[in-house]
Amino acid sequence: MSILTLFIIIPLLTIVGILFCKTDMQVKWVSVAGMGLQFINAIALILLFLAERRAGNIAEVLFVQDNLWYETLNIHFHVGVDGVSVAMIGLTSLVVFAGIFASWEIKDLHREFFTFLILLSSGVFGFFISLDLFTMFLFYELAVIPMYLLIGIWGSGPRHYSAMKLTLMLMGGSALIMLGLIGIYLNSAPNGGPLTWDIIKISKETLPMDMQRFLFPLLFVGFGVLGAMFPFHTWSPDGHASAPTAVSMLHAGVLMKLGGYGCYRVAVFLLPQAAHQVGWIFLILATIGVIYGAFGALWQKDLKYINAYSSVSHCGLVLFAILMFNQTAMNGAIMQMISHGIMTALFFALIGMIYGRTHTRYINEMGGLMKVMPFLSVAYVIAGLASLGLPGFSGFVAEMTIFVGAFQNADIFHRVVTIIAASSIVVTAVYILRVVGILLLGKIRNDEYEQLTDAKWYDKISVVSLILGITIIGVAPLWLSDMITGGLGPIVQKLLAAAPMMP
Amino acid sequence: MTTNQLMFIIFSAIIIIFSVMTVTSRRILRAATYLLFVLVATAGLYFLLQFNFLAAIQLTIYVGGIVVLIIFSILLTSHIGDRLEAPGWKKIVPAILVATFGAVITLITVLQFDFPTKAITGSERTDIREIAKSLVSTEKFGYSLPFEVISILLLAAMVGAIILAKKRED
Amino acid sequence: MIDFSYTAWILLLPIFLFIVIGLLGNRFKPIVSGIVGTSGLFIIWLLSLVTAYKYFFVLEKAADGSFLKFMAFNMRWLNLTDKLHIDMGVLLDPISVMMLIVITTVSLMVHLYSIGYMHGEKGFSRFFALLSLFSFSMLGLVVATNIFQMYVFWELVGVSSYLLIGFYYTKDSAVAASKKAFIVTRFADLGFLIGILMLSYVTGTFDFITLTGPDSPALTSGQGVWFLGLSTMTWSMIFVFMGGAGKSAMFPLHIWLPDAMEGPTPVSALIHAATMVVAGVYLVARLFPIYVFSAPVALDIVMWVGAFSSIFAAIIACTQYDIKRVLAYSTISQIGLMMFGLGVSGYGGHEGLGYMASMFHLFTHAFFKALLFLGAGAIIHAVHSNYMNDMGGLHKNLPITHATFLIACLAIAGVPPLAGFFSKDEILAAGSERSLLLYWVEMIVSGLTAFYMFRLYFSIFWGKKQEYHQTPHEAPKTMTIPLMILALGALLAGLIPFSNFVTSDRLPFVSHLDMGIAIPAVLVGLTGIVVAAFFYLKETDIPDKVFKALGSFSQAAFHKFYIDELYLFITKKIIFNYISRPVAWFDRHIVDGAMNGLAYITNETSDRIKKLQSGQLQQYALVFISGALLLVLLFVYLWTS
Amino acid sequence: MFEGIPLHWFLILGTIMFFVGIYGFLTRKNLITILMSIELILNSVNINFVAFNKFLYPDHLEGMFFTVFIIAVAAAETSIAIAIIINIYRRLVDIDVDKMNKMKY
Repeated sequence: MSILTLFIIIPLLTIVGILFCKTDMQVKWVSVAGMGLQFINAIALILLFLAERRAGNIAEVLFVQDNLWYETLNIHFHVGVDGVSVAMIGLTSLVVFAGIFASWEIKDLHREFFTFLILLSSGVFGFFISLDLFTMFLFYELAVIPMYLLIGIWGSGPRHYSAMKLTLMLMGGSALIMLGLIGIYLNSAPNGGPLTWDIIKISKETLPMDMQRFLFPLLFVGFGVLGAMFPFHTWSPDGHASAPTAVSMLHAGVLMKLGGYGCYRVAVFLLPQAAHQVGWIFLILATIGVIYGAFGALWQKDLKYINAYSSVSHCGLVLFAILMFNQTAMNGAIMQMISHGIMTALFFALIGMIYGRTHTRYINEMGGLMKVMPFLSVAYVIAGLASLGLPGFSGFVAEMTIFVGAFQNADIFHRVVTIIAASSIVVTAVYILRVVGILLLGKIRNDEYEQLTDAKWYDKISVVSLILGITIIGVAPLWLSDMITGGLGPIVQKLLAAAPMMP
Repeated sequence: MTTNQLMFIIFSAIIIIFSVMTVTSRRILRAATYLLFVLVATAGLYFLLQFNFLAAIQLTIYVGGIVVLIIFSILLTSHIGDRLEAPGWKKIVPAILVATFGAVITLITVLQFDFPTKAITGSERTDIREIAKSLVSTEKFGYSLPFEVISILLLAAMVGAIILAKKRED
Repeated sequence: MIDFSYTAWILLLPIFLFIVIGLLGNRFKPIVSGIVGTSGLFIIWLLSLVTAYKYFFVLEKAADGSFLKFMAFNMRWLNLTDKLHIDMGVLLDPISVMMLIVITTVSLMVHLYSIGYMHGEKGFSRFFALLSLFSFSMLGLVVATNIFQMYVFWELVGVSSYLLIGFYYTKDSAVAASKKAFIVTRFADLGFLIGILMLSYVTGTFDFITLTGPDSPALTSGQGVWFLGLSTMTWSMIFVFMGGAGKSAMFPLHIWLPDAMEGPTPVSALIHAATMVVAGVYLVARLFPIYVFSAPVALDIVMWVGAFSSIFAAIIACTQYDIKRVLAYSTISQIGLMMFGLGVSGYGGHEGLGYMASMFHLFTHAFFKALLFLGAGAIIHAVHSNYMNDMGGLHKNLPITHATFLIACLAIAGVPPLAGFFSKDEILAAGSERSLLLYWVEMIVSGLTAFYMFRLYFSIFWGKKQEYHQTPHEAPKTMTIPLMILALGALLAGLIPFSNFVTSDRLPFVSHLDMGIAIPAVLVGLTGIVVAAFFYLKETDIPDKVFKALGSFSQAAFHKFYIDELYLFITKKIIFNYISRPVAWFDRHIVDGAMNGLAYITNETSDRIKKLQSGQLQQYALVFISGALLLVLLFVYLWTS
Repeated sequence: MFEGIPLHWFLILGTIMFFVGIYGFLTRKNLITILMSIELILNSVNINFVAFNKFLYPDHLEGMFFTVFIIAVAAAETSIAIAIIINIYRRLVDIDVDKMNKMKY
């Protein structure tokens, strides 16, 4: 059995463990144990992976396990990882681990909450390790559906509306994805032979051009919905605003990455010719998303809305980079996913903790929090600085890689969109500093806030682990970047091979 | 016109006239009575066609059973002498249209079709013994399976009717 | 060859200090942080001095006698493309070594000074942690081996500056000022980034040694006309200069610097006078060969922007009352002068006089401007006010501050033989060879400089006697000692034969004092002093009269030529109200409205359809029978194939 | 005994009776009268079965047996229907079919 299968087994065992728990405290600790184990497993995976690569193993994917589970449609449980997936798994385990601590003070129904949360995470893990399109889609759905319950039951504000909206829009995306995947399956053997869902096998083939042109928009839009692509991003502000802390963290931090990863792994990887042909449309949308999200965030007053729009901007950058079709930009895209994942999880964690104390998310009602909760405030400033791309944090590395990569496309169209997208870093600075200025600095506007307390130990674990994540990547990015670059080899070759077919 | 034709015309006239009266009468007990006439006339048709056994069944079950049941239920649910509310035009007009349209289509179809009628071989009366044999036979043209099915159905209907009609405990 | 790899510690030590003080500072008494920070910086200072000594005097020279330019230490940080990669390392050449000296010296003085100045402030150890962070960033910036490392540290100094300006975070004006500083420089950095991207795309490298070396790819590539008649290389250099202009507060990106004075005074001295704000000058100097050979148009822009900023800021400085703001405008003016020096310079030997002079001025300016700020800090410390109207006649109360302040004023006014005289004279000499108009402009600037500095000096230390709440008294030793050391620097720094060390082509040359320029310059300076004395030595109403006589011009100058208002208009009105707000509205109502509309339509349709299920049995039957009949009609009669 | 009567006559009779029943089914309000309409419909079908049996396949008894079964089913159906009707009447004190729309949507 491959180490990867553990990533699915551990959450499931944890859920079983939770079902046997008697008290809420036990539920929490079982969750912590399970997700801590998962985290350790992820680190072990990264180390093993690096060791394998260093030992000269140049297979496209490592730790493969392949079991047939539905013969009629040739569906396999086929798992394996390359550098990109390993990086995404590391991100997920970190965010989930922090998310458990961030939901320490969830109101009621602990058992159910943690069950769904961990179920969701197992879906995400399964998605990242799958090499079989069908199994991948299965896990994708597994990750999306619990979100409805998590927001609908434990959310705040207009939670039913938000949960419904989020789920419906994501389901709409899923429908497109399913069509696209079936389309790929039916065309997976253009030169005869049995049809297959296997990504690696399909990637060796060239699908018929007219099919590609039909399937690429389906898949890109389908995954783009989850990746908050303009104009399909509106579930994100409402959904995040209503979701409980840990769910926001997981959703923005990890689930939205499923979209980007899917665009990269399925849409672009399997349909490179179509990507070259119609990618420019989505590039325009992504660029709009980048700048639009930033400007949208500028005007918001609710902390979660600000962060949701900022996510739209940052995730737009991911799609933007993927559509640049070169190794550097794609590397940046993956790093941006990881960086944004940790960063935005940190943001949502902090917002949740602040909200738990002040019971408001409107920045105008708060002020001067630095004085009463220095730990949270400093962490917020760090998150903000990371978000606006300060060197030393992961955001800088990712953004710079993206921009340098994007600049390698020398035609005027790509130049213009790159400069537009790059200008978002200024707007980002504006809205981040606006929030920091109003929320944390200045005088305390509400006398009641003088009594508030700073972070508790579990808050601190959550926050510190995430900050360490962004800092380690930000200070020493080379290993990560090289690991991702290794995984990008096949896709870049495919794209290069596809390029001459451009009109 | 032979006697047969005359008999048929009389029976069918009764059937049609009383059918129409059954569905239009505004006194429900009268409607039930008209229905009785219709069913009796139908039995007459069966006699005409020499299905004596069938005619007997028609008389016993339909006339003796079903219609009596209907009349009982009428007595249970309505007051004698109550006139039914006349249906509104909104119901009558579409119903007449549909009925006429359907009748016309069916008649056209039926009349156009040339049925391969066999030569009628005089007065062959069906023997009750024969009926009984084929009813329980498992051979070709045997009806034991439908017979069993119907039995079960009747049993189920009986149980169902009792359950439904039973007064609730609450 | 001497091993210089220990210079990496110059970088590592401050960040280590930052982490230690930042994480553990609150566990101990505040003073411990101060002592740890200061002594740490002392070690760094020593290391820098040793490095400078070894570099200039011990290290062998290249074959042609020039100073070597080499990487003492370099490691891969991030791979980007096949060719492009970001390294982190230490580059040693004359200007970076000179900057090491400047930064560590001023920083050490400021550390020492801060122990006294910040005494008893809340967040004392935070202050020292941030100072360490700043020192780290600034040192990393100057020793950068490649332009991207420079950008990395460029951003870091920006954020340290942000954090330090907003040190008094409960004060709204400080918060606003820090935000403004960060955003304006961030905007400029966008230009820098685009410049870097273009430059690296064209040349395929970030590396300074490759870029500025004799075989630089910048010489050959990117020379074709690209946009508006200028080559790619020119555009990229203009963009890079935009970054430099932002950091160095050149017109029109200067607006953040005066506001940045909201930060604690030692911060103003360190960051906003001596070190960070000259990063732009340093950047242009670092890429100087590219500017000269590949993008002369961009260099002209540097010259014009520098010249304009210097006169512009000098005029405003004459009208301000907040002493720190006067000094801030003076800084802008002096940096403009440095930019001007670079802009008029050529490459190599005497051609490169402007370059040498600019670096020289940067060097001397660091001393006397830091001294002025620290002196101003001592004064503010004594009288608890920033406004010169609240001061007067302080020369008796604050003798040491007075003496050192006077030295700094004389130095900046260009009175021989103090530091400012030599460096300014060289810039003027270089300017006169290039453009007579701008030469005279700079002449006027130096007159104005003398005037406003002595306006400051006289109104603070002489002029009318003020009634103070409590008698101002001299600052403690930790504050006066740095003042004296810096005063010594301001006195003597000019005597260094700078052209022996720092030149455009790293070849020493001999520069002479040009009497034809020195004498008028000194005379102009003295005139300025005399006028200031005439106006402000005794309390008179002459200044008011002059101010009124100049009418709207002086009003405009007093209001800083309304640049702030213009910016406010653009940002608040246009960006906020006409872009961001409509975007938010558009998102809520159009994009989201479309999604909600979709849901609404679905809902509405189902609502309509569900009415068909009326529960009316006969209606169902009617529909069923009609349907069945229609099907019969259709299949039996109409659709008979 | 039925010489001289064409098959068509029976069919015409069945058709008319059937659609009269349909008309009643569509217009009557009282549940019992609707039940009676259904009986009419069933009866017309029976006539058809019997006639076809006699005219087309006089050697077999299919039509007759169908009729017998239909009568049996009709009896079962009527008994259940009346049980339901009485039940409804107990609850609503009315057996107007228009008011029986509780299970809509």
